[in-house]
Amino acid sequence: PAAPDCTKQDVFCVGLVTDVGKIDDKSFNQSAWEGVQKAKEDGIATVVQYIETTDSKDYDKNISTFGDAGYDVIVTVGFALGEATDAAAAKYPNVKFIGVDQFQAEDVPGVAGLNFPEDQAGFLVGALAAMMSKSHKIGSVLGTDAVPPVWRFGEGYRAGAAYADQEMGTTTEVFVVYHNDVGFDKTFVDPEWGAATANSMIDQGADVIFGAGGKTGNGAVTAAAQRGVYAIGVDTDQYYTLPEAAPRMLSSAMKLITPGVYDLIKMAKEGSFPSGNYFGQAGYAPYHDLENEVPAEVKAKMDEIAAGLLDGSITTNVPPVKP
Amino acid sequence: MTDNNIVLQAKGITKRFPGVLANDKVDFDLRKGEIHVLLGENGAGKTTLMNILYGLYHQDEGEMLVNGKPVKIKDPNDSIAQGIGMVHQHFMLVPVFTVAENVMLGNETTRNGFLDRKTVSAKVRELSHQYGLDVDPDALVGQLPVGIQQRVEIVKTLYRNAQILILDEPTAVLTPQEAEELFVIMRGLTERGVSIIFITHKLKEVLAIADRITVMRAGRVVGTVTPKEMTEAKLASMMVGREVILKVEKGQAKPKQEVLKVENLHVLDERGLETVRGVSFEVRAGEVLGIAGVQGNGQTQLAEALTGLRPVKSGKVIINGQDMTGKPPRPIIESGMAHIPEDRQRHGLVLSDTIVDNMVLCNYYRPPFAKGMVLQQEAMDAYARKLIQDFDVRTPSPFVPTSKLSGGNQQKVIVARELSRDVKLLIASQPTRGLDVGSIEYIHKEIVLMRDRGVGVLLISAELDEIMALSDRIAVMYRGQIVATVDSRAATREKLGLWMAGAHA
Amino acid sequence: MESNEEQEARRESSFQKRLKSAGSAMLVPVLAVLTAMLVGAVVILMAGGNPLYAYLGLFQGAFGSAKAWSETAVWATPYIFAGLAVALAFKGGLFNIGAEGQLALGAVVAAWIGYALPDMLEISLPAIIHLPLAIILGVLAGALWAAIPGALKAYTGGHEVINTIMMNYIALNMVSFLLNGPMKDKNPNNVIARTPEIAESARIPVIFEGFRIHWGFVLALIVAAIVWWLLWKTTLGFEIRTVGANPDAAKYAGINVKRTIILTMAMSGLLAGMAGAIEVSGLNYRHELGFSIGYGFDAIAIALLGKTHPLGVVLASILFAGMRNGGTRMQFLTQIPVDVISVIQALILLFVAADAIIRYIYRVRAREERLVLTRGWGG
Amino acid sequence: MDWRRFSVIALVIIILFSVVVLIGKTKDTPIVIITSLLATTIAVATPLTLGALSGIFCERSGVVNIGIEGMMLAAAFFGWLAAIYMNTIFKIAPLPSLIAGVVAAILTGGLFALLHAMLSITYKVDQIIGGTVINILAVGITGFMNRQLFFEKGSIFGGQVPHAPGVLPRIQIPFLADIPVMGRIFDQQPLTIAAILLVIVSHYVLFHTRWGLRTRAVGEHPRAADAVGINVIFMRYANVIIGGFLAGLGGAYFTLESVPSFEPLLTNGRGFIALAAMIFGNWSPFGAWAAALVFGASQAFQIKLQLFREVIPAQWAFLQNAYIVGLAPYILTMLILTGIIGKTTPPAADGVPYEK
Ligand SMILES: Nc1ncnc2c1ncn2[C@@H]1O[C@H](COP(=O)(O)OP(=O)(O)OP(=O)(O)O)[C@@H](O)[C@H]1O
Ligand SMILES: Nc1ncnc2c1ncn2[C@@H]1O[C@H](COP(=O)(O)OP(=O)(O)OP(=O)(O)O)[C@@H](O)[C@H]1O
Ligand SMILES: [Mg+2]
Ligand SMILES: [Mg+2]
Repeated sequence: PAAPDCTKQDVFCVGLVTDVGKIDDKSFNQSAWEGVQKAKEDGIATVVQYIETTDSKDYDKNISTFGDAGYDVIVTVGFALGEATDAAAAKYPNVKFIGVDQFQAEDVPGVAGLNFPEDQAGFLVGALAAMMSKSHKIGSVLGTDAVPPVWRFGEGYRAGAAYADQEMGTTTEVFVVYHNDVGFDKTFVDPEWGAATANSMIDQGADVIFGAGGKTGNGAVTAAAQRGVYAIGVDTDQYYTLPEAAPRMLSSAMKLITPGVYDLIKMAKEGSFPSGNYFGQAGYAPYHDLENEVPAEVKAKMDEIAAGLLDGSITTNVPPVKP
Repeated sequence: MTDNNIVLQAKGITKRFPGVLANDKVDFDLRKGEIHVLLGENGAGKTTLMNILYGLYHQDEGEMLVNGKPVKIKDPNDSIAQGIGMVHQHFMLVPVFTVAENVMLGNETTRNGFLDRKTVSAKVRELSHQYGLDVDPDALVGQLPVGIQQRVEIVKTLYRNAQILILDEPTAVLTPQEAEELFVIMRGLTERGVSIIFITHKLKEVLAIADRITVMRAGRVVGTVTPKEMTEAKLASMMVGREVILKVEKGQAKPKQEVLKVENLHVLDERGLETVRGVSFEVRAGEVLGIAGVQGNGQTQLAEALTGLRPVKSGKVIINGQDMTGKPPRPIIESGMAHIPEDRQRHGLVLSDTIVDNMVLCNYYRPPFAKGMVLQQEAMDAYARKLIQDFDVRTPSPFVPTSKLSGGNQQKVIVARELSRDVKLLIASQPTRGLDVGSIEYIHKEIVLMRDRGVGVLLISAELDEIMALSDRIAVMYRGQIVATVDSRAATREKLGLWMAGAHA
Repeated sequence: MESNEEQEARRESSFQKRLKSAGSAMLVPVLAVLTAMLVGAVVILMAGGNPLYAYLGLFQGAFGSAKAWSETAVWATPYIFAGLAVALAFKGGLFNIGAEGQLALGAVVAAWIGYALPDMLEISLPAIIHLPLAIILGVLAGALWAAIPGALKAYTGGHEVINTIMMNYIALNMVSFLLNGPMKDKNPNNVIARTPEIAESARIPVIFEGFRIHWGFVLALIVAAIVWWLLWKTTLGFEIRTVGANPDAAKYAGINVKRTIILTMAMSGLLAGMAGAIEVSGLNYRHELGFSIGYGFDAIAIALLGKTHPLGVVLASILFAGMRNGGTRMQFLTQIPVDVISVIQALILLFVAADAIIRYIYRVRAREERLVLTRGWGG
Repeated sequence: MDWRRFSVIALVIIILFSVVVLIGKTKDTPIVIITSLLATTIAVATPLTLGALSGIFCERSGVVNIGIEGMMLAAAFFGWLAAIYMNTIFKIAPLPSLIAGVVAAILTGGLFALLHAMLSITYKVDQIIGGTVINILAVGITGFMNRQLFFEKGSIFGGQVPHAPGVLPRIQIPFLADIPVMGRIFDQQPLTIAAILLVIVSHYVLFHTRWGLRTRAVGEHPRAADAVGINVIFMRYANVIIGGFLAGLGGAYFTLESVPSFEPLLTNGRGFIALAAMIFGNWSPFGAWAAALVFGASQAFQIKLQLFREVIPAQWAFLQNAYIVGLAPYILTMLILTGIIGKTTPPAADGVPYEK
C-alpha cells in the first residue's frame, strides 16, 4: 500500500510526533492524536500519521521524517520537543507546527504553542474539593513538578481550596504530593505509587482525591474510587477514560487538548494559522453520577468561580513556571 | 554357568564416551558374601562399570543378571530395588543435611505429610549399633570427618537394606586406622551375607581384604585372580601392563641450608576454629620432611598458611631466610616455592582453560611467556608441549580444557607445572591421592629427583606408605600440633600409627 | 579425533583459517537473527501489518541511504561501548547489569565539565584540553560507580547483579536530583530537567558535514580492538580470564583476585561511562533526563549476541542500532508499533542464549564449549 | 532462625516509623500515622514477598531466577487482560472475572517459568542469562500486545481500554478489622493476605515435607539426589514452575489488586528487590518476608514524608528532597548484601546446570 504523496497540493497531511512515551497514554499524547484523527474524520486532513519517540535524541529525526515527506501540519506533543520544533520550523518554512504544551517565549513563524491555563482548572477542582470535603482534608497526587503544567495543576488546586475556605469560612488541610522521586521515564506511569499515595492520604482522613499526571494520577483516582471517597480526574473528562472510577468521579480538571489541536489544524487548512502562544480552554467536567450528591449552593459557587476566572475578577496567582 | 552362588553378573558390558571406550565387553561376577576387589589404572573403566551396575550410566551393549535373573536397570531406583547399594568415589552426601536426613533422602518416612525425623534417627541408631558403624543421626554431615561421612554412606545403603555393596575407592581418603575400621565393618557385613565390590588403588589393601580380584586395563578385564596367587608386584604389572618398581630408589639425603622455617604457627580454619596450634619445624635444602597425620588434624590449614592461601593468626614463616609470614601467594611463589595443592580441581587447575594456560598459571607474567604485559603465545605453547612430553600427560592436544582429562592426568598437569619451575622449596599436599600405581611411581621419582637437586620438600600426606617411602624425616601431626618428629629410618608403621592416633612420643 | 583437535589448535596460527572458524562461530547468531525475524514477521502479520513492507521500511530506515547509515552509526556508538562493558565483565566472571547507571553518570559528569568548567575557570579552554578532560572525567565517573559494586563483591561477597541494579536506581535518583536542581539549565524558558549546552570546545566534531555521525563512532571501533587485545594478548587479560574461570586457582597462582575483580568492574564501568560521555560530547551536547533508558539491558543482549567477543559486540551493536533506527521509518510506513522491535530483539536474545534450539532446527552440530558466563550467586 | 537478622529488620522499621511520627505529630496522632504506615507497608510488600517466595523455590532447587521481574510483568498483563475479556467480552460479573484474572496471572507466571526451566535445565543456558531473556521478552510482548489490543483501531476492544472490572475487594478480617483505629491494618485485599499465608505454607513445605527435603537436596547436591533415585530434572522443573506460579500471583497484585490498569514496565524493578529480599532472607520464607516488609516500610516512609513535607523541621531538610529519600530502599538493599547483617549462603548447586 503506497502512501499518498503528501507533497501534492491537494493532499493535506498531518503528522504527530510523541514525546518519549507512548501514544496510548490515555493522557496528552492520546488526546492530541484524537484531535488529529478528528480532523481526518471531518475530511480536513487526507493523511494522518504518528511516530513515537523512543529516545530524546530522535526528536529532530522523527520530525524531519514528516517534514521530508512533505507533510503540511506537524503536531509535536510535549514541552520537551519545544526546541526541536522551533529548529524544524526554520528548516521547513512552509510546514505548520503545533507545539502542545510548548510555551513560546517569543514568536517563531509557523509554530503555534498550544497552552492551557492548568492553574485555573486546578483552581476550580480545588475549590470543589474543599467545598465537598466533610473531613476538611483533601489530597492531590501529581507527576513531577518539573513539568510546568503539572505544577500549575497542583498549585492551582491549593489556591482553589484556599479560596473556597475564605469564601466558606472553613479551614481545609490540603495534601499535595508530586511524584519527584523517580526519573522522567517513570513519573507519569507509576499508577501503583499513585494508588499507595492516595490510600495513605485517605488513611490520613482525606475524602477527596485529585489525581493529575498521566497513569500515576489515574492510579490515585481509581484507588480513591476504590476506597469510596470522591475522585477528581484530569486533562479530559476521565469519567469516560477511567470507567472503573466513574461511580465516584466527582469531576475532572480539563485542558481541552483534542479540540485545541483540532482547531489549530483547521486554521492551518484555512490559512488562518496563528503563531506564538495559542491558549486552549480549561474547565471542570460535569458531576455525572454524583449530580445529586453535590449541593445546589456548591454548584452555584462553582459556576460563579468559573465565570470569575474567565473574566479575570478571580485570579489564581500561580505563575506560569515554578519559580 | 548358572552358579546359584552368583548374586550379580555383568555380561559383555560395553560403554563408549565421546572419544573413549570406557568399558569394552566387560564380564564380571560377584559371589554371595565375598569381597571382590576391582583394580585398575586411572581411567581403566572401574567407576564407569559400577555406575552402570548402579544405573547412573547405561551400557551400550551387554546385559546384567541379579541372582541369575536378567534385569533392566534404568536408574538407581531399580538397582536399589534389586538390593544394590553404592558408596561413590566422590561422596554423595548433602553437607547441610543431618545424617538422618541424608540417610532417609529418597525414601523418606513421613507422618501425615510431614517428615518423621524421630523414627529415622532411631532406625539409624539401631543400624549403626548393629553393624558397629558409630554415627550420630542428628549431626550435620558437613561437620563430620571424612571417615565418619563414609560410614554415613554405608548406613545409607544398609537403610535401603542393600545386599550388594559397591565401594568405589573408599580408602583413598582414609588413614590406616580408618581403613582398618572400614575393613572390620566390611567383614562384618559379609558375614551377614552382604556381597561387596571394592575398588581401590592400594595393593596392600587388596591382598589384605580381597576374596577375589578382577583387574581392568583400558576398559577391558585383564583377568580375575585370588590373593594367594598374587604379590603386590604381580598385581601392579598386571594392571599397568609392565614391570613397576614399587620401592622408591633413593640415596642418603644431604641436607644443606634451611629453606623453610616455621615458628610457633597458629592458624584458624573457615569456621574460626584454631586448627594449627603452635607448630614449629624446619625443612633443609636436599631433604624431604614428611608430615603424617589423620585427615583434618590441621595439615590442610598448615599448607594453606605456608603458601599464602590462608591468613596466619600468629607465629613466623621464613622461606629462604625471608620472613613470609602472612604474605600473599605471589611473593611466596617468587621467593622460590612450588605447591602441589591438596584439592586439584579447586586450587590446582582452571578446568575450563586449556592445558597451555594451566601450565603457565604461576609464571604467565614473566619472560619468556610475557614481554612487559604482552603475552608470548608461541613461547607458552612450546613450553606446554615440552611438559606434556616430559611428564607423559595423556591428552589429545595441549589445547583441550583440563576438565576433559582424567583426574590422574589432571594431577600430572599440576605436578609438571610445579616441578618444572626453578624452586628451592616444594610443598606437596596429598600429591598422589587417588592415583594409580603407575602415576604414583612416576610422581615419587620426580619428588626424589627434586630432593637430590637440592630442593627442600615438605610432603603432607595421609598415606603412611608414601610418607615412609619418600621422607628423610617424619613429623606426625595430631590436633593441630606436631606430636613427634623422627628420622624415617627409625620410624615404623605401628609407631607412626599410634602417634597419629594421639599417643604421645 | 586427536588429529582434528590438533588442527583446531593450529587454526590459532593461520589467519584466514581463523576467519573461517570465526565464520562458523557466527553461524548460530546469524541463524538466530534470521529465525527471530521470521517469528517477528508472523507477529507483524497478526498485528495486521505486511511483514515485507515493514521489513523493507526497517531496512530503508536503517541502511537505505547515507543518512540512514549515519543515524545507525549514531545509535551504534553507545551500544558498542556499553556492549563491550558488559562483555568485558562477563569475561571476568562478573555480570554488570549496571551499565545503565554508569552510563548516566558518565554523561552527567561529561556534561558538567562541558558547560561548567569554562565559567568556573573564567577562561575559554582550547578543545584540545577541554574535550579530552570532559570525556576522561566522565569515563572515570563510570569506572568509579562500577568499582563500588566491584569492591563490595571482592571484600564482602555482596553479589554484583543485585548491587549493580541498585546502583542503577541510585544513579537515576541522583541524576534526577542534579538535573532538576543544581545542574538544571537556568535558561528562563527551559522547563526540561536537563543541563545547559556544553561549550563548543567540549564537542566531538562530526565526520561529514550535514550528518550526525561523529568521531565517537570511530573511537568505539578502536576501543573494541583495544579490549580484544587486552583480554587475549596481555597478562592483565590472562588474570581477568583466570579469575573469571576459577577464582580459587587464580589466588593459588598468585593473582590478586580482589584487585582483579575491582579492576574488571572498574574497566567495565569505564566503558559504560564512555558510552554516556561520548553521547553527550558527540551527539546531544547536553545531558537530559530520560535519555539512556534501557541501554543497560540492550547492552546485555548485545554482549550475548556477540558471544562476549569484541568483534561480535561491534556487529551486534550495528544490528541493534539498525533496528532501533529503522524502526521509525517502519512505523511511519506501516504504523506497526515500534514495540515489535523489542519483541524481535528479545527473540534474538532467546535464540542466541538457547542456541541448542537453533542447532536443532538447522541441524548445526555443536562447535565450541557452551559459554558459561556467571556462576549463580556463589560468584 | 537467624534472630540477629530479624532484630535488625525490626530496628530499621522502628526507626523509619518513629521519624515519620516525630515529624507528623503536629498533623496527626501517632496511632493513626503508625496504623496507616503499617497498612501501607503490608500492602506494598505483597509483590516483593511473592516474588521472593518465587525465587526461593527456584533457587532451593538449584535454579537461579532473575526473571522474576519479567514473570511478574507478564502475569500482571495477562491476568488483567483475562479479567477484562471475561468482563467485557463474555459479560461475566466483575468478581468472577477478577478471580479468572488471578488464575490467568498464575498460569502466565507458570508458563514463563516453564520457558526458564527449559532454557536453564534442558538447554543448560547460563541461568542468569536465561532470566535476563525472560525479562526482556516480557517487556517486548506486553508492550506490543498492550498496544495492539487497546490502542490500534479494529482490535477486539475497538482500540480503547474497556471498562475494567475494578480491583479485588477488601476483606475485613473478622474482629481484628473492627478494632477502632488499628483495624485498618486488618482491612486488606485478598492477595496481600494470601501472600502472608503462603509464607507460612512455603516454610513448612520446604523444611518439613518430603518434597522440601528433595527440593533442597537437588539444590545442594544434585548428584547425591540422583544417586538415591530422585529425578533431579523433574524436581527442578517442578519447583521452577511453582516459583512461576508465585511470581504470577505477585504480578496479579499490580493490575488486579493495586490498580485496575496496566502500564508497560509497571513492575518497575520490584522483581529485583524481591531477589534482594530473598537473599537477605537467606533463602528462607520468613526471612524473605521480613526483608520484604523492610522495603515496604521504606516505601510507606517516603509516601508519608511527602504528606508531611511542609512540617519537616529545618535540621532534617534533606528529608524534604524526594530524590534523596527515594534512595532509601536501594541503599538498604546494598547494605544488606554487604553482609553487615550477617553472611548469607546460597544453595551449593544454585545456578549450576546438572550434567549426568
Ligand atoms: N561422563 C563421562 N564422559 C566422558 N568420558 C568419561 C565419563 N566418565 C568416564 N569417562 C572416561 O571413561 C574412562 C573410564 O573412566 P572411569 O571413571 O571408569 O575410570 P576409573 O577406572 O574409575 O578411573 P579412576 O581410577 O580414576 O576412578 C576414562 O577415560 C574417562 O575419561
Ligand atoms: N564430560 C567428560 N568428558 C571427558 N572426561 C570426563 C567427563 N566427565 C568425567 N570425565 C573423566 O572421567 C573420569 C572418571 O571420573 P572420576 O570422577 O572417576 O575421575 P577421578 O576419580 O577424579 O580420576 P582419578 O581417580 O584419577 O582421580 C575422570 O577422570 C574425569 O576427568
Ligand atoms: Mg573412578
Ligand atoms: Mg578415581
